[in-house]
Amino acid sequence: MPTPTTVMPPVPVRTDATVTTLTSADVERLRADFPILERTVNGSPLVYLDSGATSQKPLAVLDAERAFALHETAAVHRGAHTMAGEATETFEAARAQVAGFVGVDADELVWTSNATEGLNLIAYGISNASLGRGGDSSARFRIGAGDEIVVTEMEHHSNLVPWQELAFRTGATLRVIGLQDDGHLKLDEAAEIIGARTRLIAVTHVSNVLGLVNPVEDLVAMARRVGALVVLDACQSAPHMALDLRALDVDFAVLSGHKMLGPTGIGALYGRRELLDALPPFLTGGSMITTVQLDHSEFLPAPARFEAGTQRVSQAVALAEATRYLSAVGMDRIAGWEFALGQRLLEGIAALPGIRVLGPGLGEERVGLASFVVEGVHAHDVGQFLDDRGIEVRVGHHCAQPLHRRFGITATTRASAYLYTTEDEVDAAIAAIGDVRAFFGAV
Amino acid sequence: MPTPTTVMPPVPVRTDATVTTLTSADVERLRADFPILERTVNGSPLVYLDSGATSQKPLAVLDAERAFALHETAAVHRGAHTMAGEATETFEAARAQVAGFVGVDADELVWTSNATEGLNLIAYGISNASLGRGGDSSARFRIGAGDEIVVTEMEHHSNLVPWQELAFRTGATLRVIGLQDDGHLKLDEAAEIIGARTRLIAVTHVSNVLGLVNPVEDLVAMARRVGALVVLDACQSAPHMALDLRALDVDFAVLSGHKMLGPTGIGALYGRRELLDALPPFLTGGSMITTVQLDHSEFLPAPARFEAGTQRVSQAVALAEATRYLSAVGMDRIAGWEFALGQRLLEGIAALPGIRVLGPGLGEERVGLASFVVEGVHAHDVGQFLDDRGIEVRVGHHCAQPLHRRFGITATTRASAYLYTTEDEVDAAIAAIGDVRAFFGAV
Amino acid sequence: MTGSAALQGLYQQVILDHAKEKHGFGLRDGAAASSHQLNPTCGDEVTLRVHLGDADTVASISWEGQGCSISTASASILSDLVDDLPRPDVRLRIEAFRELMQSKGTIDGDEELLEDAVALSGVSRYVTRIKCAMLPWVALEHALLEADGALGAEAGAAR
Amino acid sequence: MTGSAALQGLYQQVILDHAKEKHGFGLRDGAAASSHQLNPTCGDEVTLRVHLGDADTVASISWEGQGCSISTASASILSDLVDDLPRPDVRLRIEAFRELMQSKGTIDGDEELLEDAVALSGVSRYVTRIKCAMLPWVALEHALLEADGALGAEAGAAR
Ligand SMILES: Cc1ncc(COP(=O)(O)O)c(C=O)c1O
Ligand SMILES: Cc1ncc(COP(=O)(O)O)c(C=O)c1O
Ligand code: FES
Ligand code: FES
Repeated sequence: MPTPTTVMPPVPVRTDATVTTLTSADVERLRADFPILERTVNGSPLVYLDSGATSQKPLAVLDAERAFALHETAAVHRGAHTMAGEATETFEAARAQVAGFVGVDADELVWTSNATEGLNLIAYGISNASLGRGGDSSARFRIGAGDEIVVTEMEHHSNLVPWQELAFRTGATLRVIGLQDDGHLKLDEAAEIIGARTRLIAVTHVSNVLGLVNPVEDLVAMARRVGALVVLDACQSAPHMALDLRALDVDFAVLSGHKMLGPTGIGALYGRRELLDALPPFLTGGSMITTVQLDHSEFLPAPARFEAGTQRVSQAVALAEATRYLSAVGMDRIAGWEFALGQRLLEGIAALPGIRVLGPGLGEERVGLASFVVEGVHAHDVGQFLDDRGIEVRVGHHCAQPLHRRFGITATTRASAYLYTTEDEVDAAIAAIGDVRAFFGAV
Repeated sequence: MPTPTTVMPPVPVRTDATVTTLTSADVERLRADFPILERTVNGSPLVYLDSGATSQKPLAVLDAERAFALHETAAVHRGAHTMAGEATETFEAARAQVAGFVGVDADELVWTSNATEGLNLIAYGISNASLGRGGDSSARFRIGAGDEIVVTEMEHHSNLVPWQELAFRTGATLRVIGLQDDGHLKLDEAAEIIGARTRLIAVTHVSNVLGLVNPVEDLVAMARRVGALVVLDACQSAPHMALDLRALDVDFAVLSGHKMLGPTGIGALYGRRELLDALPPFLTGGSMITTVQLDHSEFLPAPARFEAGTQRVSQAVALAEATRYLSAVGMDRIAGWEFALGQRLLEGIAALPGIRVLGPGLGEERVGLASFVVEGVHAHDVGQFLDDRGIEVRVGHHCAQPLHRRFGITATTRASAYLYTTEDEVDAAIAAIGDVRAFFGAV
Repeated sequence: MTGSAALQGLYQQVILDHAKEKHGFGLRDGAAASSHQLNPTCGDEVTLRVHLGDADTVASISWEGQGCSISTASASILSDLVDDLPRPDVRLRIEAFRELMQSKGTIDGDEELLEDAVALSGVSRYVTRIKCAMLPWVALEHALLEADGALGAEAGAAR
Repeated sequence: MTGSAALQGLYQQVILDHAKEKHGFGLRDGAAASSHQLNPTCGDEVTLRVHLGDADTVASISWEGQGCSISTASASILSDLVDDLPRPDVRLRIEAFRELMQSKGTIDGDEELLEDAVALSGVSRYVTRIKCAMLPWVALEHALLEADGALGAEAGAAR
């Protein structure tokens, strides 16, 4: 579906909105918003193919953040003076903007430091409920021995370790859905694992290593049948495709600002309203209470209940601007462009001798990234070789050791694109990858 | 003690370093670094007297943050490419800088979102130890029924509610040291409360309402006698005085960046090395692990163990710049200036009829803030009246309800100064406060 | 003159007077329902009781609490306003007042309907104070809902 | 030519050769102590055993593990270097190598002392790779400490 044609300044892309992909010319134009792309690395022009780790930030985002700091710095939700009022309005408008970007209401969106903290918030909220905190209204979250938490073998450590720890704290059992050789979830195994004991399923929307999109609808359906909660890790989908969390019908979701043109230090947690209101607090302290007695305290409703202490205000403002930028460019057109880049990358690398790409093959649904193994050359040496040509890719386990173990390897090289990535950059990467084995004498 | 004369650009203050206070001329000059101070509020020039809530940020800090984002954006501690290496070096240099600013080593400093998160980190680390996480090496942190956690009646909610919740989670008991009428801690009561059952004492260094400086040495001595840990809330001291946490000999301490010229979204936790290394993890996920198996994980040593997920990198860089700015101006000279401003404020307000100032009187050790009650006029109306003249002060309970209850009130008006506050601003506030009661017909 | 025109608009004399006189202050017995509301921004609270004439008329309200002059005046004004008023009319006035408060200064308020409460129209320009003015009105709204619940429950029990 | 001069400096031919030949690879029995080291940046690991001639001489090392060409070559080079070397000399070499790695390219390394290991000097310019080169050396350091501990304990037990 094409995005609306309402394009806000300072976004430069104004092409035919019926086309569901950016064009090379669009990308060339919007690259001007990312001055870092002009820098050189080791004497070569930068080819930034590590957006899966963290994205670059357009000037509009940096400007919004700086403008807020320069003109509106004041405590939010704590002051009554004019500047505090202004800052609070700006802060809450940012929340509404980001919530709207992922299809939910403002009061269902909690600011966090990053996606990792969002996932920990849910896990500790559940622990606290299991200890009796939150009383009867939180009883639905209580888990213990005999209950099961389900994850998948492709999860990022941030969507695995918090659940391991929750299992340790509560006595619940962690179950893991395995992967097919092409990287897809074993849905038959999922259907077996998800059952009466399942209380929660935590799954990533898009794999940060395989690039595939998980069948969230199927998993949600399985969860609904047994009354389990679904937690979606939207870290790698929110930046790259139009996202409607309400339509996906998940219970919780997390994202990270720094992967979607926003600054570091900010992320968001979505929680279905009635769940967020029922979950006991996680971080406690100032600004999340109504009454504090010496021996106990009463807490504000969500989202304030989960936002203890002074919030990441200028970062929220910047993230809101980032989502405005993305919407103005058009998420469907971004997704279209990145799909094409992903296919080009896949095709180019797969054609090279001695290279194995993880995940689904050509023509299948994928985002714009590819993780691969170069026969006879360690991923860090591959990365070093590419870096020498200014090509910045990620090497290692990408915070997904179990996934790598599943495929019998410890490390891969990952090239990941974003809306500002050009076809020439992809081609440069493919060419460089083609030279790796010769350099290391692996042919 | 005067600070060294090595002044780094772009700090403009270069006066005689043997003087332990800024002069009016110094302050006038450094105000140029804070363009927001030129703005108007409700048609009057801004008089910003809410730095106790959040401070304004100098251009150098905004520039450092933007420069990092513009030239060095890359994932830290996760990538091997050149940009990742550069970003990691910058990030770790920022840690060393901030650690040095408070007198500790880099590996004893953990980044957090704010002070509140730092306090929660300690509290949840202790809970997790109490549940057996961290095994034998964390056993020293285990607490339970019969153990006592000691706080004071003047604590900010952020240094009270996390300990209430820890008590609930573990069965430990919370004990509270009361206040004298002048706001000082009842040290005799402290000596009675702190005993064999005491496991931890959490206390603020400087009260955000009373402006007084607590006798940390005395409390540390009491804690040492019984083997209790001391957690220092340095939120209101780190911005305003030279701080040497090692010399203070506390076990943990927290601070918030946004109160000390830094951005929102960043704070720091100091932990004595052997304690930090022994504390079990709090937030879990990427970047804090060594090995992740499907059923359990192994964790990195501190500080990385406590930094799950992508860190607030550009904020750390900015906070480091803020501490550089503060050091270049000179913390002792800042403290001297603010002491004088505080005295001026106190003297001016106390001379007005029908006004009661909380905390110690003239001549006693205080930072540059005063919280007061205007007879017959609610604090929010006082604040509104001042706001009408562009004077931005904080009104309410300042996240310290128990303290206010102790003095039989629900709200106060607080004027708080910082290095950029002028005598004229203080005088303008005093004059305006003098007009409040007449306006509201309270005389 | 010590306050700007805007400030004088916020704190009109009638408001300062109500804040002192506090009509309806002091909780009275025999209420059909009550509500306790807290303003989380400041920690102020109001307890408000609704006294019914018959099931369809609010005879009066009585209230206690501590708050700023805006919330105190607002409770006092509300007390005058709902004196012996049919409940649909009370509801109408609450709605009209809410609309006024959310108007950001764009409307003046219907003096026929809201009487002295139009003096609070200046509050709508001060985003941080709207909750102050609304506090007693929200309490009344809740108390009426509670009264309905209680009546409903009784009616149900009687059936 | 497919790599810059800098890259060629990092991956000198002797390094690429050692990375393939892996001298000392394969754990052997009869070791006095061993150490397992992990590089948290990449997840690579090395297990290194130290075989003593007498208490004062390292006869040889044997090792296994997976890692990049730098860490593999470094282990192989180390294996050649400590062949039948008095322990103080081993310690001297570890220190010299650490200094070389931390030099950020400012020193070339003493070829008398470090032999082939000087070929790794280029690594010191690549902050993200220093841990790779150090990995086996740290493992040897730890293994020697462990050997001391074990000897110390034995000595204690014998007393
Ligand atoms: C004494 C004290 N402790 C803790 C805090 C909490 O700081 P933050 O909100 O930045 O977490 C504050 C400031 O609000 C404070 O003044
Ligand atoms: C799929 C996925 N989940 C979670 C994360 C964690 O995000 P963050 O480090 O921003 O918390 C990442 C990114 O690192 C990711 O790719
Ligand atoms: S300030 Fe509390 S009700 Fe107005
Ligand atoms: S990359 Fe793992 S040891 Fe070099």
